Amino acid sequence: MKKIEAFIRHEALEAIHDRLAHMGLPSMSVTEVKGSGRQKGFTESYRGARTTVFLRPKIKLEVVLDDGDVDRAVDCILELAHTGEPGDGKIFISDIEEAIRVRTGERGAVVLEPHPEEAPA
Amino acid sequence: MKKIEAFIRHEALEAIHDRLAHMGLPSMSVTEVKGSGRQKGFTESYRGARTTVFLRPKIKLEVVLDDGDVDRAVDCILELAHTGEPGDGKIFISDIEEAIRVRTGERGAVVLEPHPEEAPA
Amino acid sequence: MKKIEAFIRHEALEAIHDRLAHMGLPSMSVTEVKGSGRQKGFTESYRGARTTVFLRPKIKLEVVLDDGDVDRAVDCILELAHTGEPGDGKIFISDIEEAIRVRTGERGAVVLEPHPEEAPA
Amino acid sequence: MRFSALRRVPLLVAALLLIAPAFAAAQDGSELTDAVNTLWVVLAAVLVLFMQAGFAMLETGLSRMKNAGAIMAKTLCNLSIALVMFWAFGFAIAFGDGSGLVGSTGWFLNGDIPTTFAVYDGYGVPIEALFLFQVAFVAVSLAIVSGAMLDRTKFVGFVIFAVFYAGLIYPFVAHWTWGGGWLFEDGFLDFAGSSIVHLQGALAAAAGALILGPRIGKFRGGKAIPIPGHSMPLAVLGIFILFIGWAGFNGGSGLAAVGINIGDIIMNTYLAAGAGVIGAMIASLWLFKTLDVSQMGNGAIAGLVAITAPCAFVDSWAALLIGVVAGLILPPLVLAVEKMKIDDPVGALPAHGVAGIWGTLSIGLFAVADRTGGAEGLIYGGGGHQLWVQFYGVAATVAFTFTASALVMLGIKYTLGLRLSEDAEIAGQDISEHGMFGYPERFIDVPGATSAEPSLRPLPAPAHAPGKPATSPTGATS
Amino acid sequence: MRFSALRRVPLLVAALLLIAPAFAAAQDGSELTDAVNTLWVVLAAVLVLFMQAGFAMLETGLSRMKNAGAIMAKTLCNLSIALVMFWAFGFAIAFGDGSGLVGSTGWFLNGDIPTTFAVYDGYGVPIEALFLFQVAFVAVSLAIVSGAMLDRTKFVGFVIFAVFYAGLIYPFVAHWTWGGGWLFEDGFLDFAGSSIVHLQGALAAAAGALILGPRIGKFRGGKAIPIPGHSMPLAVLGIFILFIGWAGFNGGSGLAAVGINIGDIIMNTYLAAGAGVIGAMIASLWLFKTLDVSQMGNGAIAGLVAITAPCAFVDSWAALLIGVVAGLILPPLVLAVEKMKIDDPVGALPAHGVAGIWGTLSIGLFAVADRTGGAEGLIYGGGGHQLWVQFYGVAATVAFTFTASALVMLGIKYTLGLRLSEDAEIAGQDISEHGMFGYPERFIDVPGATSAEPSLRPLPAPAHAPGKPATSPTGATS
Amino acid sequence: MRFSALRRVPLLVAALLLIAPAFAAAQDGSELTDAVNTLWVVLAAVLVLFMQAGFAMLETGLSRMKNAGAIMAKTLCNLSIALVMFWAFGFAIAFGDGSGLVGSTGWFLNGDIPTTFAVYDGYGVPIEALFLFQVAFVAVSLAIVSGAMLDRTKFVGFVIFAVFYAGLIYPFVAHWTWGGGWLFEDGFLDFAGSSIVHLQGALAAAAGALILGPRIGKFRGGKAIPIPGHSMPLAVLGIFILFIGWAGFNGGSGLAAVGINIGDIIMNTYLAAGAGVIGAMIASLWLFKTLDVSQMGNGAIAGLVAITAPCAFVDSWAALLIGVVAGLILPPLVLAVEKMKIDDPVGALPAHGVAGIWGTLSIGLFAVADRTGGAEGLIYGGGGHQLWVQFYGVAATVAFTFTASALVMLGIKYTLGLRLSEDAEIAGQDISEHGMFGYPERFIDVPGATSAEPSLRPLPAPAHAPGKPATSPTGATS
Ligand SMILES: Nc1ncnc2c1ncn2[C@@H]1O[C@H](COP(=O)(O)OP(=O)(O)O)[C@@H](O)[C@H]1O
Ligand SMILES: Nc1ncnc2c1ncn2[C@@H]1O[C@H](COP(=O)(O)OP(=O)(O)O)[C@@H](O)[C@H]1O
Ligand SMILES: Nc1ncnc2c1ncn2[C@@H]1O[C@H](COP(=O)(O)OP(=O)(O)O)[C@@H](O)[C@H]1O
Repeated sequence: MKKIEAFIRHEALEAIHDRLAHMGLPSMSVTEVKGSGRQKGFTESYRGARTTVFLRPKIKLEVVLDDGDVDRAVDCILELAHTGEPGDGKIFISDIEEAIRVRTGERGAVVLEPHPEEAPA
Repeated sequence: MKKIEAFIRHEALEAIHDRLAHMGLPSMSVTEVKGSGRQKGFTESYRGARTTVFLRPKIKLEVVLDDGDVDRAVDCILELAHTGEPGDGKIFISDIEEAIRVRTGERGAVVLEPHPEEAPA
Repeated sequence: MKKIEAFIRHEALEAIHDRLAHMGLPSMSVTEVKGSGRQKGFTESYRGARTTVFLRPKIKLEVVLDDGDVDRAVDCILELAHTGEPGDGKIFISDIEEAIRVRTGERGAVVLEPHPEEAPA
Repeated sequence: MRFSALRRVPLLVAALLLIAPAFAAAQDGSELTDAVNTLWVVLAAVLVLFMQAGFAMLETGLSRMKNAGAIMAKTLCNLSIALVMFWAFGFAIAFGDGSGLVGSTGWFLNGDIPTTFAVYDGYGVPIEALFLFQVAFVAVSLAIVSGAMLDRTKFVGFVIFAVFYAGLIYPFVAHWTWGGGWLFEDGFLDFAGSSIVHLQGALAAAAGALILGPRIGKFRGGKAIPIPGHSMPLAVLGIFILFIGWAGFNGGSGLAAVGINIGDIIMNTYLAAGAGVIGAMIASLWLFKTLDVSQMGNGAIAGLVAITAPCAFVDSWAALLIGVVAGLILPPLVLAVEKMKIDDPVGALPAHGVAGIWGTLSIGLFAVADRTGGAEGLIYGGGGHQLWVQFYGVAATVAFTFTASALVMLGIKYTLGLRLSEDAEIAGQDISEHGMFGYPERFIDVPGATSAEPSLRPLPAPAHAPGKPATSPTGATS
Repeated sequence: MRFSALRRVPLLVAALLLIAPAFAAAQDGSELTDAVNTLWVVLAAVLVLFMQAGFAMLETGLSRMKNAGAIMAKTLCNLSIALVMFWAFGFAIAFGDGSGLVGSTGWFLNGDIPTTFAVYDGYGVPIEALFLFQVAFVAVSLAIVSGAMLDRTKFVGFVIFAVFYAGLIYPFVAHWTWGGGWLFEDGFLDFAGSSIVHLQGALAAAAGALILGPRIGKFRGGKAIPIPGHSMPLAVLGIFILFIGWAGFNGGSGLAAVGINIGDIIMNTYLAAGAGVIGAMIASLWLFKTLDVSQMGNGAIAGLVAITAPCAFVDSWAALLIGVVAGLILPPLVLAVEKMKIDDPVGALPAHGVAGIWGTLSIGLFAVADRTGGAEGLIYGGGGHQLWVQFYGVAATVAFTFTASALVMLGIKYTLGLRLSEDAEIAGQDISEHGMFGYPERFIDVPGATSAEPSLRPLPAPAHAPGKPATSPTGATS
Repeated sequence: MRFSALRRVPLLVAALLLIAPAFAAAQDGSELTDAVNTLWVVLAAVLVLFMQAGFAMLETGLSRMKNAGAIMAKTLCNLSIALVMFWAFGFAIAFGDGSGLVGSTGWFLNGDIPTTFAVYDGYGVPIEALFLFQVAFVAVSLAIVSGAMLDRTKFVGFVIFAVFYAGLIYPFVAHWTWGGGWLFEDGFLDFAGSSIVHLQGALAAAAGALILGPRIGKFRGGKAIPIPGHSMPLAVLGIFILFIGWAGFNGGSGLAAVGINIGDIIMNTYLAAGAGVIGAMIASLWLFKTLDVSQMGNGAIAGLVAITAPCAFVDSWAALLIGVVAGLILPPLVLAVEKMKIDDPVGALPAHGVAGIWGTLSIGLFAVADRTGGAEGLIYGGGGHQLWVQFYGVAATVAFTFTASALVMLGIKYTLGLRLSEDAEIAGQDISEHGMFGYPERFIDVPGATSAEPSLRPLPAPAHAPGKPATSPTGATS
């Protein structure tokens, strides 16, 4: 089982969530973070004192998936989060040893089974 | 060493924190996240325009533990976060290669040693 | 590739960010979390009802690096986050299997290459 | 334009409880004097109506973020109901001519002062201005009721109670006192309404709090869990607005600017407010070991509520004393209310209820003969008569208003339902009853670009999105 | 001190549209009467100026956090421009003597009332007090315009429009009506400005919204995406402040407290406001199935705007009717505006535009002869004449103000540019145009210690930091 | 009721600095005239008291979230102390009869106007109304002091200073000028208190800022680190409330509505405010390259403070000039203050100090003879005499108030301690001194269900929790 951690722009979130839900992968978690990278900071001036702020509001998207679903999920995120400007973000993938559903106590890959793909409207 | 990442409801946090502290595992980190899963979204209407919001406020609990403490910690979370309704959340376990205490520079499992269990009041 | 997760005090962030950027490692993500550990809680009283609050605002710093840069980054954080008081925080290191840059689609360690170290001013 | 063409010499006026003897002489009945008095009554009404914003800020500041929007909707709606119901029925019951118990003329404000609203004859103030002034008091009383029923009352349930309260319950007691009813005949004194406005509000609030029960999570294992509000700045902004409004509340209750020393009345009011804050600070430090901001604010309210009845009848040192006592007893009362397992989010019962009783009774102690036109307080050797009248006036109000309110609320409870469902209360009234969060960006951060990213091209519409997903809600995805 | 030494018997006054016949008799021209009238006009001006705080809170409450600071700056700046421009030019055009179309005397408020501002002769109120009162109305109208252009208008662009609006566009229509111009000659009635202040504001707002286009992300795939504000408490605090200000807005428009029943005017005003809230609640429940808090608030505004023109001319039952209709039509209108792809963040077009028209026309229906000194509404058998005058008065205002505003805005668009750049709009006006977030701790949490850590020693300056990094911004690291 | 039975012809009045010559004629001593004047003085007092809410919002908006609650508590407490101390001692020292230096009659407001407070003889306004008006000014001055000592002053430390300031320091200078003391004898003019209220406040603030030193993290490596506030909406709401309050502040200082053109005074006041905003915008654009919202707000304050002394003595063009200069010099002064390593969170020193001096001196330049009853400004050929009197009046105030305040503060510093401990300052004053956060849900999100979860059953009490944990705090777990 794998965890995808994607640092993306706020604007990309809604499209990615709907596309993943549509692909049968509705379960994910989203966190407000502040990130810095190659994107240049913006200047902030308060009563004459100027500071360059490097930390920008970003969204951290965490999706834990069965190994089989990782590639199509990563492609979906790459496609919808891309604007071509610095600050588009990065995706990191790491291993998950165990997954448990609190409601039923189920363990293992069954917890991450995707729903059948919705028929297109 | 292992990291437990538990996505749970706000209401469960206080009980879990107190029980874990009581079990000698007081060290943890809590983050406000928004999650979506099988739980149905709620409808929000603003001046007639209706949208279904899928992302619900959840708590992400992160506890890094020595391998020996993982099972009793997971059981504690499972017991106290359970309501039987969709949206109870999920627990993921991943491997941690190194742990360092900033105050002393100590490294390894010693950093994660649980306190002796408090005697019951 | 490795991920450094450091739970530190708010005050340490600015210095760490500037030092890491100076070392050619500007890319990082910062999250507001609330943590509990050996640091004693503080008492809060509202209309006579007193509660001890154990969860204190902390900063979670996440930096994904190539294996070679981990040690100097950890040393930098250890040095700048240290005050010697309980609550200084902890650093956890875990393995990252894949890293992808959204803007270009590049994959692997190249995504995490540090910039050349800026010449001191 | 309803100008009472003929102005009888205001014989009745001199005996009226409200007006110091000097007043009669000043009313030379001139057009200009009436205009000046009317101007002050209208301005005072505006100041008291502004207290709705004060209550809205105080209540939302002291409750959770997830109920912020609902409190705003409720306060707006209460004000509207008070305006319409009091115009239609309430004013007639309160100030129309009728028996000692209830007025019965002047529905929909029809009729002239001397014939339909005899109690107001001789003031020279048009009936519309008097209505504005009195309806503002009804809205204040209603806002006190909702203060103790926050976060767990159905919107529609409270609307129905508001209709009964503004149309029926409040006007009854108003008739007994200001309307020239039986309590007025017995010499009961309450210049600006410690009992009529504040005590009544607190009694209905108590009925509500008891019938509703506490909020989820307020009491666990017999202990009161502190549920702090979400913004002290908003709460204390509310308290400052109430502080300013009280100048009209007390200063305007003489219904005149000519012949009454409104400066003296308002000075007494604000000295008591200052003393209330200092009293609450001392008690809070002594009891809680900290200077609890919400208690200091409520101390100001308690001081103001207590001085409301005696403000025109006592000397300034007495005003200070009344205020400091109201402030001192507030924190212990808050603890007592919580001990009795009553959930009172903004502390309405101590600040309006007990302080209201203390203020009304204090007339019996500190009233100065030449200010009340006769009645003298105990300490001036006036004997216990006035105190006794004040006492049974309070007792009558407690009995009537608590029972009437409880009956109406129980009626609502067993028909439409008064309490919010558990889910709705936990999710917060904003989203469950109003479909929208009071602080939208706090709970949802998706719609519309919200990231502060100076250098970002708008996202190209996803060119090759597979067919429109069946389940996508309206408008969520192109 | 400009006291009009000689006071001619106010012949002109009797005919004036504003003043009920009774007024002439009361003005016995005494020094004291003038002082009382002046006091009320000044207090009314203060109440209407306070509405700037109301609009600032309403607008920021209903828009995103990233634009909160910019709205504050804009409102402050609008008020300053209105003050200076109306003092210099606007007042002369509006209330100076001149043709039926435009006034041309009294620039920089120079000149005495009988000679330069004949329209104000006989009121006994000094010109400075009248200026204060009228400039407050200009500022209200200007705030309405910016309400529909939120989040996407360049600061400097709106400043230039404000100069033209306060100096030229508004004063023209004011001259036609209150300035004794051609519409006044035709018997057009508008007591406090439903058309002159609110309709004009909404027309300029419509021009702005059309020229600017919607905010990024507002319409996607033909659907209107809800962009909720960020704080209902602030928005409804704004509405309560507007509610209080309206007592001066309508009550003060008679420019006198002696001889006018200001209580009646303000009672009508507040009955209509209450009815507006109730109307909007009913429509919101019926259309949206929820009690939308922002709609209830706008319902109060719609009721207040509608009663502004007829407040002194109609009976209280008519005031309630005018208010409830204004409230009922609001929610459907908001949907219609969104259907027409017009992005109107605070609902200015329905609440000020349509309600303004409805209020102005309602005089033609419900005007009571002895209140207007002659003109009678349709339902009293006064025939359609007055309604026809009201109609073409509104038509003239719509034609003039929309075109004039559109021309000025297009001029700005093709010179300095009216709309914010995409980046600036997405990042929020605060950081892009004012260099600082409206809610700094929401977007940056770094500078200065912000963590709540009772037991923390200040960080030792990093002793052996390698040489000062070249790229570090000023002041970021020691 | 203290009506001065016999009203001597107000000989003294004509010479009084405050009153334009026309005033004497108007005071025909009638009961009604007195009532109208008293009504305006009381309303003005209410407007100035409302400025406490303005300062509370401005100060909390411009400081960090972790100190929001403490500022509310401080402002409430300051107002209460001012009320009680000025009633007991301050008023007697300021306005009681006595030497040129200090008044010594009328402690606890005992005594009649002609015998104890001769300076107020002839106005016809009861002493209580005058007290209300003057105490509001003390509270404003006190709020300015705390503005520069935010986030790092012990609550109890400031309380003690407030007692000395309201009871002793402020009353002294008030006696020299308004109390008929030596500066008044020399012909020193200050209509509404640029020097007495604002300059004094800024001087005490400067003493405090110097003795306390900067906040932790404000200056690092010789650079001033910007510590932005947390809410521009609240800050600018505060500025609008101050703007409205200033109508009473300046307009009421003539202590009469009859015979004084209060419209002219308030028009001058608001023209200067508008000019102040425009001046600050220009300077901010030029110096900082951005339209800093907090500077624009402070520009309005600087304009208002500057016009406070000359508002009744200058023509409107001069009012605009005084305002624009005050606005222009504000941003550079803010930089200068930061360069001098003084930490002034809300910019009190430039906005109240320097603008106060400029306003007081401007009388020497622009005073119009027939407005001041004699004294003429430099530009009208009145020579430098008035300017010289204004100058040494300011100098005397600077010397006295700065030293007196510094002495008292040092006294406090070396006994109880004036500055917060490092830990308390870093954790924020709310939690360390008041035991509760100003924004509870921002710092703790645990108690009570806060998640917006419409479909959640309440958690079953953990049935088999092992024995009650010893360390669990009271109430945390059942
Ligand atoms: N190595 C990293 N570790 C943690 N977060 C990162 C890392 N690199 C990027 N991020 C996150 O991704 C966001 C975008 O990174 P950035 O470097 O600007 O993108 P790009 O490299 O495509 O220009 C950052 O704001 C940060 O939140
Ligand atoms: N695969 C996942 N990856 C990341 N977060 C998840 C995942 N599954 C669930 N979550 C988190 O857990 C919360 C509850 O998930 P949900 O699917 O509603 O629970 P259940 O599956 O028991 O009904 C979600 O809101 C989300 O925050
Ligand atoms: N085992 C852990 N798992 C997750 N977070 C932790 C853990 N230990 C510490 N933390 C984080 O680090 C912060 C400081 O921990 P604390 O135990 O007070 O430091 P120390 O052990 O040096 O006294 C905590 O507030 C918490 O956010």
